[in-house]
Amino acid sequence: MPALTDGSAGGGPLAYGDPVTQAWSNLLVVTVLALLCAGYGRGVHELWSRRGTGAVVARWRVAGFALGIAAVLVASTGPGHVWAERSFAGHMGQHMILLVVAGPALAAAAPGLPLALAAPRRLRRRWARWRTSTAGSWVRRRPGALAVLAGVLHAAVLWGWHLPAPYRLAAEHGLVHAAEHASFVVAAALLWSVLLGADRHRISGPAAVLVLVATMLAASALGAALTLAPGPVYPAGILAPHGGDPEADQQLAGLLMWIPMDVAVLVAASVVFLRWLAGLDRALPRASGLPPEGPAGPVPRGPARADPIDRAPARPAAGKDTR
Amino acid sequence: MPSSTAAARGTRPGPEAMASLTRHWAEAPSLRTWFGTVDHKRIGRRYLVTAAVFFGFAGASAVAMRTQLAGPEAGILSPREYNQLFTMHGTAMIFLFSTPMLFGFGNFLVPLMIGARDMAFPRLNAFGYWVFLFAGLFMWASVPAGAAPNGGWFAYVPLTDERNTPGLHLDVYTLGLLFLGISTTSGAVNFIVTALKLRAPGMSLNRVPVFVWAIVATSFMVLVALPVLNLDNALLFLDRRFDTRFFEPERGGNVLLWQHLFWIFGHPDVYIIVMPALGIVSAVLPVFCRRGIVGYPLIVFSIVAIAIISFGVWVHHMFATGLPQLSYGFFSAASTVITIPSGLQIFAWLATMLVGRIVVSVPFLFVVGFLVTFVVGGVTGVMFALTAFDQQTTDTYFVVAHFHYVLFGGAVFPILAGVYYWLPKMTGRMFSVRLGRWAFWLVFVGMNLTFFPMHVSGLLGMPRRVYTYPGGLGWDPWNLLATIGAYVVAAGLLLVAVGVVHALRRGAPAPDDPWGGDSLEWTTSSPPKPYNFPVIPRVHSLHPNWDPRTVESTGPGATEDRILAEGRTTLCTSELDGRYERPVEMPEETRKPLLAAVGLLMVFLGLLLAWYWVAAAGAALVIGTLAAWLWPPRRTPQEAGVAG
Amino acid sequence: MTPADLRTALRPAGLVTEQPVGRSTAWWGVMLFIATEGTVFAALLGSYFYLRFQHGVPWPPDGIAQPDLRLPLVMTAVLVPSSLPVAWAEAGIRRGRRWQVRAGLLATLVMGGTFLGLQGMEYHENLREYTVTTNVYGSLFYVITTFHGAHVTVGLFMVCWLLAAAGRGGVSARRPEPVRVVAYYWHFVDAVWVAILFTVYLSPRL
Amino acid sequence: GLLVLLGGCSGGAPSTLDPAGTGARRVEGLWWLLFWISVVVFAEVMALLAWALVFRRRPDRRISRVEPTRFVVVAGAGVPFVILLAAYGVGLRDLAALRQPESPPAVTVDVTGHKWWWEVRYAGVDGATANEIRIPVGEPVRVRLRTVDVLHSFWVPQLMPKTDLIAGKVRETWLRAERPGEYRGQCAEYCGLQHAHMALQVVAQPRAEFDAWLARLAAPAATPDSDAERRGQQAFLQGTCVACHTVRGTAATGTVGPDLSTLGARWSLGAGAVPNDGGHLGGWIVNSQTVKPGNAMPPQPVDAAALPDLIAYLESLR
Repeated sequence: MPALTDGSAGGGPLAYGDPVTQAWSNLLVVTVLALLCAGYGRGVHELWSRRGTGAVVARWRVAGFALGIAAVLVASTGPGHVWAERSFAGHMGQHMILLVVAGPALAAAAPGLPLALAAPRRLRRRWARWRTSTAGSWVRRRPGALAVLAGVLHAAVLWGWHLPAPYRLAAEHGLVHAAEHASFVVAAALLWSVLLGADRHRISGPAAVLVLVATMLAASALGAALTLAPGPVYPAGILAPHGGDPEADQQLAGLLMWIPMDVAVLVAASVVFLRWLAGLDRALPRASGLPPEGPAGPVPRGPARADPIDRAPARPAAGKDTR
Repeated sequence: MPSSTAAARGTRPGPEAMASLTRHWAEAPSLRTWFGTVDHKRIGRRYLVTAAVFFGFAGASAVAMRTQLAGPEAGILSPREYNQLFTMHGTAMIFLFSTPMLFGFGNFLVPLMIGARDMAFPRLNAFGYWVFLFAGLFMWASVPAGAAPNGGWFAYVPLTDERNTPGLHLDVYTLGLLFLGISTTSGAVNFIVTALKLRAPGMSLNRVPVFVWAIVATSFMVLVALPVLNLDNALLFLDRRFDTRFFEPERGGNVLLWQHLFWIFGHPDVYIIVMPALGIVSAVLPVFCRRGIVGYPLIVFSIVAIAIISFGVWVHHMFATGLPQLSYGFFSAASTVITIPSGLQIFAWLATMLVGRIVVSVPFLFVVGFLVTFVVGGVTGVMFALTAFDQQTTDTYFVVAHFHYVLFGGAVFPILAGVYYWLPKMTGRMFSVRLGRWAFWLVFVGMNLTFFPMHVSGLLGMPRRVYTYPGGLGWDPWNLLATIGAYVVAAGLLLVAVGVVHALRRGAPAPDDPWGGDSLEWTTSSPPKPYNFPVIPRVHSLHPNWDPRTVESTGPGATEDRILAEGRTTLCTSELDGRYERPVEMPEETRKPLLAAVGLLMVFLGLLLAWYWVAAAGAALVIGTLAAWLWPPRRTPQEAGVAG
Repeated sequence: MTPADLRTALRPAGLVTEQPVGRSTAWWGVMLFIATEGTVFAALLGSYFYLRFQHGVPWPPDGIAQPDLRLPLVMTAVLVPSSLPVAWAEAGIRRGRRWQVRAGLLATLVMGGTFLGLQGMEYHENLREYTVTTNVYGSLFYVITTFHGAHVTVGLFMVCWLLAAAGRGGVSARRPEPVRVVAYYWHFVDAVWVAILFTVYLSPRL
Repeated sequence: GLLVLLGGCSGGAPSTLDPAGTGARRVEGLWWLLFWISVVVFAEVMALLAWALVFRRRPDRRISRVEPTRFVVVAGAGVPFVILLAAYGVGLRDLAALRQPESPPAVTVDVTGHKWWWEVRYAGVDGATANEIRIPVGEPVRVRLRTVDVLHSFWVPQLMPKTDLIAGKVRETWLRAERPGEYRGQCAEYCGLQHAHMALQVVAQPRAEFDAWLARLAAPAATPDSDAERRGQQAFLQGTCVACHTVRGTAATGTVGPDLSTLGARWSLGAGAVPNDGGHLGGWIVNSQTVKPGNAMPPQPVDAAALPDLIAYLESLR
């Protein structure tokens, strides 16, 4: 199979930018991560010193943050980068770390509040003003709409960057590459925040399952397109850059796009759904499963007791927990 | 009986309220209302009867085919006839019998089970039925015309393109399925909205009967899967009629696109058929174990999980088409994983039986028959998930045996269980137990006699879809057995029909709750009044009919906001928790749905016969009818306030 | 705010509760309809990518030129902003301003009609080069765009219907449902166009 | 019971359980593994069902309030998961084994699917035959598959699982027969009116015999020996036959129907429709539509007197 597009890329492996831009983009990644760590750490420190360790931002959220940062580091500078240089499939593996590990972990970190706390006073004020403005409160009141937007963004980012031309562009320019990876992390974090993020961003269990599954289908379609393509989709130099069968590389890459996302979503959807159902059972019990004439056990009797459902929603009004 | 004790206390809505309810909901027994009814119970019964008739046609085709295959080189059917019959058998069983039959149950039962007075969109419901009827007639009419589809139910291109199959055969198929798709889609939307919005107050999602969950999950699958089939059929129709090139390799098209799209629909469709049937099992089985179902959250979870995973397994129908080896590993894994939720359900039922006290009645017999056959179909299903085995046995009689165990075992047995279980509620008559038991044993024995030998003939190398086979290959005895079995099944199913007619003619009047059921349909009269519930119940648990608090809520505890006797009204509640929101107006009988369906029939007939002006006229009729149908009624502000 | 409040806010049960204001049956109906229509488009565009990747290079095949972007961009500039007057009309009906509904819908009607006109112009150009029967690319191009055009047409029918109904006072602040349904559908038709622009016009270059 | 039945009745069947090829033997092993797993699982479920039906039916049974959720999860998901994982692993191993033979094939057969017969050619050999494939026993043979019309599926149950023939693509599979013999194969993908009559036969024979046969296939067809055959040849060449059929070394070079150069030696007529003997051949020539309705060969207006000669000629082509 000849080179797919114009063939101008030549046959040699792509170096993912020259060493200089490479170094610059590495520096950029590390700087941004360090800034994020500093901000998050400061915000959490402030919260914990005021309200006690583990308050407001739970410990597992902090652990999630650490995991997310570590995943980004591993993927973009550590071994992930080495795999990415070695083969297309390795590169997809790198993307999957960003999408399926780093994104969800950072979403679980609920970084909004700590980062806002750590931000300079002026920025904070402006942020608070926007939140209470019409636009801000519109967004705040509609976590569902946000979730759908996040899903669309996730699918768009995934498809957009993996089309041959943008992919090659990213592979050739270190900064574009960094932008690609940043957009993956942001899109994934936004998507998963509907499930793992701060409470006010979450949507109900069934809705989260729907959004996740729909996004998963879009990602699977890309995986399927790559896996099932009969010939190389990408220009020369991208598939199996260091020798080997380009088609096998592409197929493996397709499956790497396909399987981790599916597994992650299936597991997450299962957990969310079961947890939601269990929560519902606690709030509004299903009650005994025996017919009234059954000889065993007491059956709930008497006048209609107040069911929790008749009370006002248990949840405080939206926004109350946001200072 | 809980409902009779409530009646004895005499604290139902007052006589005026009852009179008002009757006035607003009753339908005069005229031909006009017969064509214009929007009552979900009548529509549901029509679905059931119509689907049963189509089942009869498709079953007769099967018997004819089995007769031809009883011995080698038989000449009872010509290959032309045989190929049309097996295509119509498959297509009708899948599209015109299973789904509509289960939608019929859903139509009748969902509003009753959730304590609503009708479906969310009653006119759309009527429209869906008429479209189903017309689409079914549209397809079956092609058989006497000699133009029935003949490309198999999965109609692989390029066999089905214009060059290889000229004539109307495949146009009937594509247009018929597109036509029918309108009905199925509208039904699915209706089910979801009904189940989400019209539940009785207090029926949070964890108190919804499993059958309703199954119907809702099925409907979601329909909404995602069916469009893909519709697209596939539309592309094939365009290729055939207008020379587009989607499936033409010489012009850049691709024949596997058809298979991908078909199976992206086709595999979820297996679950679209089986899942509501499993829902019926989950409704019937616990009642005869005198105990609520074990592991309700697990069953609901498995329903949702199946609905999701089923979209990831389509390639296991294409294991022999030469897709990348790597992808087989993935699809093989997904296909194996999907058996786990089914396993959860089976063991939940077994556990329910093991901790309950079993009453063996006719519906329960069919449930047992289901368990036995479905497990056989399940284990062979796992075999097909393994690519190497699939490549050897796909497209043989082994696969025919497998999917008949799944679909006959997994759908027909539950449907028959449902027929016997809800017959008293639907008709107000009890059936003859003796006839029922005979029917069960005939169907059960005949079914196994028909399909078990097919495993063997498949392993012995007999491919499917052959109109005849040579003698001396070791296939003869197994085919003869299968044919004998087919006649036994036919006799059993006839006995079911006889039983239903017998019940209608001679059956004893049914009590409101003959089985001591747990769900809300048993709190109504048999058959239910047009408004279903004089008082919309207040639900406190998963088993409202076993819960004195709910019974109380329709008696002395009835409140004005749940009686709603002024006007044709039912209740809207919140989607997840089932909180009381507001009453909503329900539309009255109208013949516009029928008119719109007639318009659609004109569209599809016009397209089929290339009378495009008829199609255009039909489209105009549809648009005009819809515009009039949806035209907002003029109301006084006060009235509008009530509805708003 | 006390720590207890925060704990309540952060506990997993936060997943259970829902907004106190429920959606109407009409909202659910139109959303599900849009979902299933959206799946048709997703499958259609998915088929485009499938056929393209299965076909290999060059794409478009048979010497057909890359799709010209100028007219489609103009069409986008006409169609996508047409969501704004609809949204404005929807905002109007909530305040009971019927004139606002009518003005918004009229603007949409004009924009949608222009879009269809431009699509006709584009067809006129393209038909000289290739038709729906030329090859799979031609089939895809015309079927996808025509299918979307048909949706625009249906949307315009709905807008006309709504204009007529609004004229008779069928919609009001208390009955905003028809306006909302039409608005959602129109937004959907717009969003689909963006996906088509990306798939049919941009992606061959990517 | 099933085993006995299978053993007793499979004589002469192209049975997947009587494998003679490397690929089919793999799958047979997989089948028995799956079969026994299935038997155990089925027996387990039936035992529970029977237990419930026997012991939980008495009216004095106390209904338990316990929710044996753990039992459901373990028995319904945990145990199946372990079993499935094991079966999946074995399945993957066998799939990998089916992918290619241990040694690269020396012989390549090109098989083309037609409605409704198989055209068979050998790479590097000029001649063609139909509905029969000869292979050297014990050696892997590459089979290249293509179709000129609709989808078919190449399946010889005793040798190898199926491979679909996809329009617009060339597919590949391989065969390796472990013992000499004749193995029936049949199209396994529904391909229209005469899908039932699209069989083929794979003949595995020792290398020497195979080589001899292949040489004969490449050579011109047998020349007529007797007068009857000569008259038959004349009738053949002057009739409509040549428009569609080839007989190598003569003026008949049609390509629509099967190459008839070795017709007399084939196992059947019409891809398994009828046995290959004089009577059936005559019937086939006069009106094959009564034998295999819908096939591409129209009824032939052959003189009743010339028919025996024509048959004699065609039978002599070996």
